[in-house]
Amino acid sequence: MPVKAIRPDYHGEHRDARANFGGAILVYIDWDFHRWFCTPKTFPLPPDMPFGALIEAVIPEGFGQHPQFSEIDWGSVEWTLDHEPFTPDMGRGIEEQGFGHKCILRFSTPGLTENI
Amino acid sequence: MARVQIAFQDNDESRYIVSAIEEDNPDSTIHYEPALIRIENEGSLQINKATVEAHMGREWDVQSIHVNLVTLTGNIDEDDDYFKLAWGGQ
Amino acid sequence: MTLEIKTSNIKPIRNTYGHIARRFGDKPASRYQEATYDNAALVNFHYKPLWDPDHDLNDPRRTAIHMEDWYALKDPRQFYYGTYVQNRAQMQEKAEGNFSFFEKRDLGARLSEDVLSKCVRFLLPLRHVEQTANLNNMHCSASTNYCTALAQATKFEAMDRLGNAQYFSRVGLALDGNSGSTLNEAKEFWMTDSAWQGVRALCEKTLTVKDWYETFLAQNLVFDSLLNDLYYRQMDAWLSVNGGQDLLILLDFMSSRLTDSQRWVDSVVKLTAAESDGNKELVQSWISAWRISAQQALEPLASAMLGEEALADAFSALETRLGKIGLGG
Amino acid sequence: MQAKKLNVKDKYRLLTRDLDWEFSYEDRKEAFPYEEFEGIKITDWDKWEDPFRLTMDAYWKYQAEKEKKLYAIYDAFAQNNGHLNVSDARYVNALKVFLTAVSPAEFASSNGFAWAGRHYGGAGARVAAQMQSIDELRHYQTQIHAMSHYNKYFDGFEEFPHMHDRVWYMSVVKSFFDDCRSSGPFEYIVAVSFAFEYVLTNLLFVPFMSGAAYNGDMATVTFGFSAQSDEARHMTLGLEIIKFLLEQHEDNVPIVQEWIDKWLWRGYRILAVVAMMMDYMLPQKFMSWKEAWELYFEDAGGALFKDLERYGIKMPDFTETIKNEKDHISHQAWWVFYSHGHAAAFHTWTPTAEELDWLSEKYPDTFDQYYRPRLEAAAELEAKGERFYTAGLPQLCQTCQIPMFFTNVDEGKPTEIVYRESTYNDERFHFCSNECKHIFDREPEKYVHAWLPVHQIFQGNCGGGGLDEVMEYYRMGLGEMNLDYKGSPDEKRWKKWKGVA
Repeated sequence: MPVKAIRPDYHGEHRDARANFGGAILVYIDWDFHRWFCTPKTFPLPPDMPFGALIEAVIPEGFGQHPQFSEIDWGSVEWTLDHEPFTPDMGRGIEEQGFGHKCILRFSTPGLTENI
Repeated sequence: MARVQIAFQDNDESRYIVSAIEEDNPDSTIHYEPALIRIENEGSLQINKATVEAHMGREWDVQSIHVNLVTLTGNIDEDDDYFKLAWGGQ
Repeated sequence: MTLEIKTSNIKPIRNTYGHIARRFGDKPASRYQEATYDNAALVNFHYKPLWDPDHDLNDPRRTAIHMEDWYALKDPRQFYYGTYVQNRAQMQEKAEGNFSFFEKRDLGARLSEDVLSKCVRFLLPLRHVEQTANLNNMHCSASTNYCTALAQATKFEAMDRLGNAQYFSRVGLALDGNSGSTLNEAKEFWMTDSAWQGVRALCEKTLTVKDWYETFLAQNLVFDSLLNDLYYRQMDAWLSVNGGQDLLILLDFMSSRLTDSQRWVDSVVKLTAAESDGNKELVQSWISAWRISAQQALEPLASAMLGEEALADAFSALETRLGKIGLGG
Repeated sequence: MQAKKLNVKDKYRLLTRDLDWEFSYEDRKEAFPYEEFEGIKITDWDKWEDPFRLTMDAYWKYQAEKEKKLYAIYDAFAQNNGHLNVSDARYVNALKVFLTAVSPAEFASSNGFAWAGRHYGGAGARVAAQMQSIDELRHYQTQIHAMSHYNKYFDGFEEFPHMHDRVWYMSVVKSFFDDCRSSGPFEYIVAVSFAFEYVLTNLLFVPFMSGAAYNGDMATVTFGFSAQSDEARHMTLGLEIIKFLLEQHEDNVPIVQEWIDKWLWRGYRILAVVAMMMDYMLPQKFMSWKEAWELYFEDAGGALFKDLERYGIKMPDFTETIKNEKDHISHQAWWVFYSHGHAAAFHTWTPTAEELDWLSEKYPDTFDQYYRPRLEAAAELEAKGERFYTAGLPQLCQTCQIPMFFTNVDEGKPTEIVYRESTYNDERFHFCSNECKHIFDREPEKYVHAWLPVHQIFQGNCGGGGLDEVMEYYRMGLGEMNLDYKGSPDEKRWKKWKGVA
């Protein structure tokens, strides 16, 4: 159902269009069930950033404060990208692997689902 | 039927209004809460100018109810000599 | 724990809000200042209005007038809500006394047919004019949401004018024994009497103006100056010498309210015009245009009510007023 | 002539609606141009029932009486250093939230009603809206004046208008009122008068004021209840406008139902802050959020919707979700602010042992299992001098703009975030709930324009990318108005005033 406005050409700007982020794309990341972090977090990332760099630099910055973070076994982490199971390739860029502007990356760490 | 409610600031003037409500709506329940007095009744609740005046011993304008009112639920019917709250088609 | 509090321990850490301190210095501020200055939203609005996609929600561009600092247009009365209602409450108490005195003594019965008919034909239809002024000022209030100083003062003016409309209506009820018959007659004059049609057309026209500052000038300066002179000076004088003095006490609220309201309007217009040549030209061109419309609109009413010279007199009062605010000639 | 007695209704009609007339010289639509675009059909404004009948003279009289009482108390409060009588300085943080979030909203609402009160075609509705406009100005200004004294002794009040336009959580409230005000005149009044004032305002004001009374804050109790006395009129207007629209034309019913659903949801989302205030911010507690919700919404709101059934209006479907969320949202909202305590203009803290027990008692089904362990872990870190402030920036809901903290309680998974999503013009948008998604999907043309604080920071529109720059943009600084209550200047001053070490 289209908006009802005084003029038929009513339209707001897409304020968060990809072009507005200086070349970066927004990626939302959540560590599943770990509500020590109250929400998924937002990261502006270069689309050609290798997935490996995301694990090395981005995720620790966002989630390293959790007391269990150091216990994560990255080999057994289960990933989903936009809620579909996802197997990352550490060396390739994230956009190449299907990361779009405002995509959602979730990771779960079986065994580390303690409730804090 | 559903409950209507009305609440007043807890002060001297309100006490007269509340006692008038009690007299005219004997089934109503009165709750004294911090700084306010809340009155509930099934279906409807009526405040009559004559009763309030009898309690106060002086003239009382129904519209001056707004000075001490805190909240209410229900449809309002207001006239010179009464203020009524009710649910359902009037 | 009942330890004695040393008053020297409880000195304030600041005297007022940051935006007030930046404007007036960090010293105790008046309630008008805290209630008024720099507190309206100015940036980062979320959605385009469905009813006006070309502007932000709060947007100074809804008028062609430019001001470096819109808060320069403050209210000399320094009315914020509390002082405004308390001031008007005192005035209404007096008015209430006047009405009950009039009704109790049945002063209406002492008025001549001439005075009565003049009142019904010329005075009571003003309730519709006042309702127009209410809407025009509400338009200004809604459009000046970016500057509380203007949004509140225009809102107070709007509510005053609704009050005026209600007092005029009560004059009718005081004369017709609460039957409403005089109000019906007066409305008939408003709708069909040729003396009123110019004014009615002008009222309808002002209600279609979009630029709020133009509305403000047309209503509160041009139109009101002329009507005020016609009614609260000339008609007042006519009633005084024609046995209508008793009626005047019912108009006391309206005429005494004028003094403070005009002071505010004059101050706003004066400061706007003094801001820049561009503003001054714009203000003058709007005034000229609305003077012409008002001349045509008011001529039949003024002549029928007070005679040939009446409108010219009113215009010279407008001249004097414009001269005082630096817009003469 | 014997004056007959004129009853209130007839007199009021003559003094308001009879002032209007049929235009002859201009097209009435030019003067009232916004009445039709929303699709609402008004067949006869004469059917408008005036919800209350205050004329201006009575308005001035009664309002002046209220103002006189109110300012007398403010003066006494200031002269007697009334802030020293509050239960604890932590309490003042609830007031900071109130002044910075609620007060600018009152001004926005005052403006919305001025606009609506100028534009309705019917004089009765116009006058009612105008009176509410000036009332809302009153609430705005009496709040500023009530807080004025607190501002002199506590941090966090002083930049409220600046913050209202910029700070992330202020954006939640601002977007609500921007949404109302950018809507047409009928949606506006359904949103504010009905959904907000009639259904939800009791949950905002009454708990707040009772909380203030319990915590020794006379200034707030007084302005709150004094404002509520106007609120009763506003609620009456809300109910009247709904009945009027529904009775005017059957085509209005589905439109009004959509609006009721939308605005109740948006209003409810904002109340998460009130929930947290009640359960966490009042040192002396009187009622839990859950209890208040049951009393003021489930009970009173239930009666209202029962009354509206005859028009074909039904209780929104999402009330089941709200019911499920009532055991969770206050705890989740507090955790959002606690963990973002560096970016909030008020102090946060972990509850005392006594307070934790109160929460366990009030929320027996959820607190001990989900929330107590987290708060206890946070307290342990605090004790080690490692107070937790979360790094990075949260994901926000495109519609309500609240950080996406709401969890899947409908399916019994209270630690799993709810994700909803839409794609529009090739761009993706994320939501915290079905309802926020639905609101967006109805009018994506409008909601794509939302000013989402987190995204604005990353676009470089908030002073720069670093935390320091953003804090400067917010005028929040570091260590005075924000961070933990413990160790704050507020706490130090309070202890000094109270003579405790």
